[in-house]
Amino acid sequence: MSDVPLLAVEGVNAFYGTAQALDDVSFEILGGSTAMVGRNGMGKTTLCNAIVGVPPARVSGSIRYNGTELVGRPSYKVAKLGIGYVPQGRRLFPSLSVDEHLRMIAGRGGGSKRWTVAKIYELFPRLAERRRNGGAQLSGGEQQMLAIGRALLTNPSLLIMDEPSEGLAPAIIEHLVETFRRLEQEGLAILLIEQNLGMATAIAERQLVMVAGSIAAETTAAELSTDMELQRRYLGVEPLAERT
Amino acid sequence: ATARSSASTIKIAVLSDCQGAFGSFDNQDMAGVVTAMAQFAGAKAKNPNKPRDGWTGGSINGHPLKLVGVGCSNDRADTAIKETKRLMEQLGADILIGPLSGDESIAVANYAKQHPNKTFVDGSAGAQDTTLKVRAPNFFRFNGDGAMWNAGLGDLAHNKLGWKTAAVIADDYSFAWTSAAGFIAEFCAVGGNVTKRVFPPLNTTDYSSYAQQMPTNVDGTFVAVGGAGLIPFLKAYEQAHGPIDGKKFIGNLFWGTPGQFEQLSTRVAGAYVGGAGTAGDLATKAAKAYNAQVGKVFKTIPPYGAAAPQAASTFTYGFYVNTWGLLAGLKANGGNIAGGQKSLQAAIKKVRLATPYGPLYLDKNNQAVINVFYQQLYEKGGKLAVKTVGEIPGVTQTFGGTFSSSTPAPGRTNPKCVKRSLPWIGKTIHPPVTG
Amino acid sequence: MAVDRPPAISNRARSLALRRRVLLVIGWTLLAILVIVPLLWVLFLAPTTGKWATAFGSAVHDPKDFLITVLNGVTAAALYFVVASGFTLIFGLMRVVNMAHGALFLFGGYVALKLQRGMVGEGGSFGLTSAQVNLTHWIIPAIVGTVVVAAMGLAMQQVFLRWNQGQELRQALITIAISIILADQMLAHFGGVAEDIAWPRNIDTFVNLRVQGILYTETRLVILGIALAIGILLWLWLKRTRTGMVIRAGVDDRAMVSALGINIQLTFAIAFAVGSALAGLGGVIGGSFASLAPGLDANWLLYSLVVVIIGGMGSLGGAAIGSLLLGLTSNFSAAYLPSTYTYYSIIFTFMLVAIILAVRPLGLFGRPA
Amino acid sequence: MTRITPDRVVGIGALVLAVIAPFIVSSYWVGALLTQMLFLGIVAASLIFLSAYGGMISLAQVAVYGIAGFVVGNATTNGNTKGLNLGWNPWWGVIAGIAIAVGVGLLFGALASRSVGIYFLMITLTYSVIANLTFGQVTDVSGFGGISGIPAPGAIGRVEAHQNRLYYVALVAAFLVYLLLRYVARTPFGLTLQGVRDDPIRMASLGYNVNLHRTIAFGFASFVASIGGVLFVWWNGHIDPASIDLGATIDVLVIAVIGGLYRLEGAWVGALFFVIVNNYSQQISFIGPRFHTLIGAIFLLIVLVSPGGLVGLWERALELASGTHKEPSDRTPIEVGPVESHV
Amino acid sequence: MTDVSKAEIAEPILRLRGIGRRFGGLHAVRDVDLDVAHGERRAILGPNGAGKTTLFNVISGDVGPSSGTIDFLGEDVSVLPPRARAKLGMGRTYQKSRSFLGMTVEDNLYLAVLGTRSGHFRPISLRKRDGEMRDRARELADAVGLGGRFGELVGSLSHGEQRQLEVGMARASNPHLMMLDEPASGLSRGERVALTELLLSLDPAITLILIEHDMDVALRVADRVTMMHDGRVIVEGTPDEIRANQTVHDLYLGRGNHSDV
Ligand SMILES: Nc1ncnc2c1ncn2[C@@H]1O[C@H](COP(=O)(O)OP(=O)(O)OP(=O)(O)O)[C@@H](O)[C@H]1O
Ligand SMILES: Nc1ncnc2c1ncn2[C@@H]1O[C@H](COP(=O)(O)OP(=O)(O)OP(=O)(O)O)[C@@H](O)[C@H]1O
Ligand SMILES: [Mg+2]
Ligand SMILES: [Mg+2]
Repeated sequence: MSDVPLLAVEGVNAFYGTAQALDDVSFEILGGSTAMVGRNGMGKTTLCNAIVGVPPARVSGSIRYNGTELVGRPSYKVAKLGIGYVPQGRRLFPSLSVDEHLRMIAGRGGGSKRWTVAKIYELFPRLAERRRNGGAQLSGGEQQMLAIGRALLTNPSLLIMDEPSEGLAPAIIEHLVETFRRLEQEGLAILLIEQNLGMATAIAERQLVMVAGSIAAETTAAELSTDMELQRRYLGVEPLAERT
Repeated sequence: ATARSSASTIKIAVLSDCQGAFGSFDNQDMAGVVTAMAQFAGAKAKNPNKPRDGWTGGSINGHPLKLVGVGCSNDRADTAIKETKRLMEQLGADILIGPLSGDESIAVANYAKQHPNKTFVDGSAGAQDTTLKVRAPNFFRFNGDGAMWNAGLGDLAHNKLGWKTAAVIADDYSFAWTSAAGFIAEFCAVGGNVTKRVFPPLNTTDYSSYAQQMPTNVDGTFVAVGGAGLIPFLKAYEQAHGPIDGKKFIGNLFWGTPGQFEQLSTRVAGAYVGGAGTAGDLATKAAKAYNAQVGKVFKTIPPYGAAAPQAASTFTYGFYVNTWGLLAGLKANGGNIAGGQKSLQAAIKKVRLATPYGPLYLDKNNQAVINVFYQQLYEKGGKLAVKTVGEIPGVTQTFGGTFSSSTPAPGRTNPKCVKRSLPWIGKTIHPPVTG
Repeated sequence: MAVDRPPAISNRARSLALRRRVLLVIGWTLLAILVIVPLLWVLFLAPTTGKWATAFGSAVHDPKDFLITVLNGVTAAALYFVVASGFTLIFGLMRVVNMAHGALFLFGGYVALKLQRGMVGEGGSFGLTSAQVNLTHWIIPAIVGTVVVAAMGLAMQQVFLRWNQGQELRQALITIAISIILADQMLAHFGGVAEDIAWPRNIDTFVNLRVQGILYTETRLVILGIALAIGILLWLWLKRTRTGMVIRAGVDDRAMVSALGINIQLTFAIAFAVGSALAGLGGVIGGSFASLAPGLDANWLLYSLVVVIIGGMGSLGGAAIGSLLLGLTSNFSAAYLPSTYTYYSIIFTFMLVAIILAVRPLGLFGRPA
Repeated sequence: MTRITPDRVVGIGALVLAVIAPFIVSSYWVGALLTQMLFLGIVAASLIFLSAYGGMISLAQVAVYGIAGFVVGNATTNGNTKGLNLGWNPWWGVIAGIAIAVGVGLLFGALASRSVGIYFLMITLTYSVIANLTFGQVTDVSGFGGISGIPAPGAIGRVEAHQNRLYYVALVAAFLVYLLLRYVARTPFGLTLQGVRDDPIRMASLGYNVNLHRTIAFGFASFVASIGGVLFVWWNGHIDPASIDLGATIDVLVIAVIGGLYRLEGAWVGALFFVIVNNYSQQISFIGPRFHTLIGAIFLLIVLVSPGGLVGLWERALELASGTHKEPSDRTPIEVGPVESHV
Repeated sequence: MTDVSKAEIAEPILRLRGIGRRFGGLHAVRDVDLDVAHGERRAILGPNGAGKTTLFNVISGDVGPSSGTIDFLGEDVSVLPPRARAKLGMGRTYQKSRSFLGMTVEDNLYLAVLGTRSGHFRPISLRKRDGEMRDRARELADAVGLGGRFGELVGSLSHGEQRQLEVGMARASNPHLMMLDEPASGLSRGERVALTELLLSLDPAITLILIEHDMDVALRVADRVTMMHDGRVIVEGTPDEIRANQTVHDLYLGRGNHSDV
């Protein structure tokens, strides 16, 4: 790769009204997978929304994707640059059926046509069985699958996922981990927000820790899963030994 | 000279409509008022192309006549009350001229009752209750009511057109009931029989079911559907029963008012129509002079163009004759509005006018007794035209006792079909007309 | 583990079951009163004389007038559908309560009216009969009226509404304000007298239906045809292209649609323009069917609301059913209520809406998520 | 105990001004404008209450107000050409008017209680149309021309002669309504209503009877609106179907929104603004009869610049002054559940 | 203890017989028999779309069953509306948070406390009663870790914080039966540990049914586990039996276990 990073976040601040949710966040992604962990309410979702351009926070600073400035750009243009988004809480469209969710996006725009509706159904056979269900008539896990499938169909080169494992059964998570590893090898860059440390460390070697709106530490998967002190400091986990 | 300059100003307000169905006649209303002011009080129009701007100058016996405001209603009683309050109480008018339409005038007359120290003359409103039932001593009306305006038509239908039976269709509200009552009362009085009365609700869009049920086995049909409903009704009638035979139709003023009848197109040529106490094509000297007078004071009356042809509009004439009646009263008492305007009100009561459309005086309810005209529609160069064909002298509000303060107001079933004698039957004259 | 024994049926459950049964009985009785009794009345019972006399008597007594009333109802429904379909599109799909729909209707009508009179050249202030008007004199004004209103709707959406997407009340108020201004300006420019657009002579004729010797007016059948065409085209557009999906998704979650790379504002703009165009076209047809006058904007807005409410938002099929119910109710109540009560016919229409909404809060075809 | 905030200062100031108004402004202002402002504000407040706390934007408030007015008219007039002419004592008329209006309100509410969002708006709009048409067509109780000569109770006397009396009565009524609504919002009833607004399904699973709650809230708002209706007919002496037509319905909605749909004070602020604009706009000579265009433009402007209405503007000004900036909150009160389309 | 209450204890608190629920042609839940004893901690596991949430909805009354009966505390509640079941002592959370976004954390919890008590329509506040309920709300907020955000609008809480509030609201009415639908989802590791502690420390008289995909939480808390698949109950047993069961691994847990570290 050249010297231009894939994603460069520089001095980003975000506010909800007067409340500051992001405080001077800076980091870069050159490629591959990066995971970000942090306790509830630390600003992870706010950061994802800021990158993709989703309201309502007020964002300042600079976010560049392949050198293109994203801050202030409408989100549909951001998406067209090749950024796929799996938002927290799925945000499906209750008015559309599963099939419509996928057909609405399939075949739009340029880029690689790696993903098709059929391939998504192959990845999540469950969705094929429920293709006529409305977005709100799916079980929690099925919704999550659809949200992931929807994002893949935009054929992104950078995929941002905000807690994609939420509500998914362990076997599905396992399946996804394999899939994302494969996709990474095929050149997809991933920014993964996760509470499930198992999944986070299985997918990404590089781990960022967010505390109170800033990146507090950068570490590795191995370190994070073994260093109890680190976990306690940043994730509020009591080491098992200290419990009674 | 000193007495003159110290003479108190008489503050006058006008209540007209500039919203709603009659909203576009705002300037005609004011044209009537200003023309009378110019003719009888030496005033001048402020703007010869915009009557609404009012007048300058003008006085009676040294008392300047000042226009303090023009109210803007929308043919609803509520708005009329609100505007009347604004004009009388905020702008402090002594005298109100107006309003334009029926229910508004009932409300204003009721207001007048509460304010005996001010004087009110009607504009062009033709509700019967205003003078027959409310009977405010300080509210005067120099124009006719909806029933009076249709005098002569029953006589015409029965005795000249030979109708024995007739059907009636009218909007389902008080003015249309009153209008139909004028026809029914007279048609029945001379021996005709009304076999069916249909009252479609206001705001009906699709008249097809009503048109469908209009009987074809009667000698003729009287139509008092107005506003946005008349054209759809006629179209629906054609679609239900084929082309309209003008000789079998009589309409009320909605059919004959200049500015409105043109829209009906030649489909209704041949039909007789009731007027509103006016006859624009009258060839008498007085009528011509009136047209000329309006044309002298105003060049145009927007939005309908040249002024003189609009002189005979119900609205122009109504506001004109009422203003004239007021000025005649003021002249008679020397412009004295002191003492709760009692002397002015007494003077107005005694006013007699030789109007362009015949002589006029007030009855005991302050309601004018007038001459009424009816017209016929005909085709002229592919367009619809109207000519006056009959004049009925001395029409009174009571229709020979059919209506009084104690009889039920015109309604869906009133008046009943009763034979009786009316003073003006057989007295119809055929006045000379131009064109 | 305890043996299965029948659980105690509580008083609560029992009284609930009773209540349910009572409600069921009430529901059916109401249904009978509302549907079956009128049906029997119209078909067999309505008398021609006496206190309860109706205009035509029952359908059995006078099949011809009955059939004509049915036709009148259906063709009136077609007109309501044309006007309401644009409202459905905007209100149902985009959730914009476009209170200016009626004003747009009226404006489209006036544009076409002035153009027609200009083209025929008989002077603007005189009404035309169909004999003076040929097909071109109607079609060109209709197209111009439609296009002008589409542009106007688009401008309204771009300037005022797109910033407030999703704030339904605010949008409704913006359109109310616009309709107040539009109505006042139209009164100033087009006057207060009712005027109408003339049908072209080619279609202002009668068609022999060869049933009961009915000669039926062709213009009404043409309206029916236009309504069907519009219905089918809209259906194809929304079902067969992605636009429909994008609009619906955009209403659910605009930001998310955008985050998927779709320019939702463009789609909204197109939909709004089409919806407005239908208002304009409705105005032309409505102005030919009935008349154009100040105040009619409110009437047609109400009709559109009623149609969409009865049918259920966002459902074209529902709008069609809603129009039919409205058209039939208004025509039948005018013809088959006892003659001394026909003036209540208009109340009936709105009662219908209230009852339907009370029973089905989302309209006949509205479905919750 | 009570802090001095700009809101309080302005509020108390406004109240003091209202109390001494008859001594400082013309009797026309008091009798026509301010009295009208007070009762329109009461009706708008009932709408704001329903919308802000119950999430129900009701267009039936004017219908309910009209029902109270027509009942008072029919019950208390005598010797008129229209109406029932029962000739009761005005106070009995008030009781009957409010009772019947609340009864009808409860019925309306029960029928509408299962509808939410835009559907609620629409079903209440049809109520208002039905009320308007019913009074227009049923000539026994009114008919198109309406009922005139409605008397106020003896204590108030002839309104024309003693404009201040009705003004003070309306002022006291408005003040009490304001206190009542504010108070109720913080009681269990009010809080429950807000829960129903935010998530009816959750409320049901917590043990609440959602529909009953909506119905009772609607009845309560009808009570408030009917007070406005009684004051209206005393003030106007006349009521007809046009007093409660679509235009009147929209007027009250406009008042509520211009004032600010999220705060009760907005009702009277909006009403005052509305009344003044209505009264004075046509006196601007170059506008003349086109004053509706002006009114429309003013409404448009306010809705565009401030989602919170005039009260919202005030709040924003305060924030600017105190240096704390908050994004304008757009809690849109209508939230429609997504609807499946199956065209 | 009276005979009646003894009998009650012998009886299961919740008994389902033949419960089925169809959505169109889809049998989301079919023929489920389930007995839950007083004071039991039951976990319900199953792949996505197995019908777990639907089963909850049927028990709580949010959707009606297509077939079968539900007895709660010895009473047939199949036809009762959700509010009546809540009053009998059911409390639940939702998989997707359902809290009152326009109100503060305090008012949310206050409403949850008030729900099963009388006085919903009371238009006056009684200082003593309301004070007591507000104290209870405060306690609950502290218990789920939201003490610091007591006065804030729920709409401005993060996703995970709203999940915490869910649990607080389910506890508010002191229900006999508490049903939690994936309470740990969206919680960070720290909060999960806290949640587990909280559940373990619940009054043993409270019966708990738990849907959870996080085995660390589910298997630690539960003393009995039911596994659903395609709408049916296919395995039931203790956590250890479940861990050892091959079907459970095939259908649900997968080969390795990535559920967490
Ligand atoms: N719409 C909003 N309005 C106001 N404040 C908000 C809003 N959304 C989030 N916040 C606040 O911003 C902060 C960061 O929230 P964010 O959702 O980014 O956290 P998070 O790290 O994604 O948490 P979680 O793990 O719970 O999803 C929190 O304190 C939250 O209360
Ligand atoms: N309203 C509905 N209409 C149609 N199908 C539905 C509806 N609700 C749920 N389903 C279907 O029923 C099945 C069971 O759903 P349920 O939500 O009970 O699953 P679950 O076991 O809770 O799954 P998860 O673990 O993913 O939350 C799913 O396949 C879902 O698609
Ligand atoms: Mg988050
Ligand atoms: Mg679930």
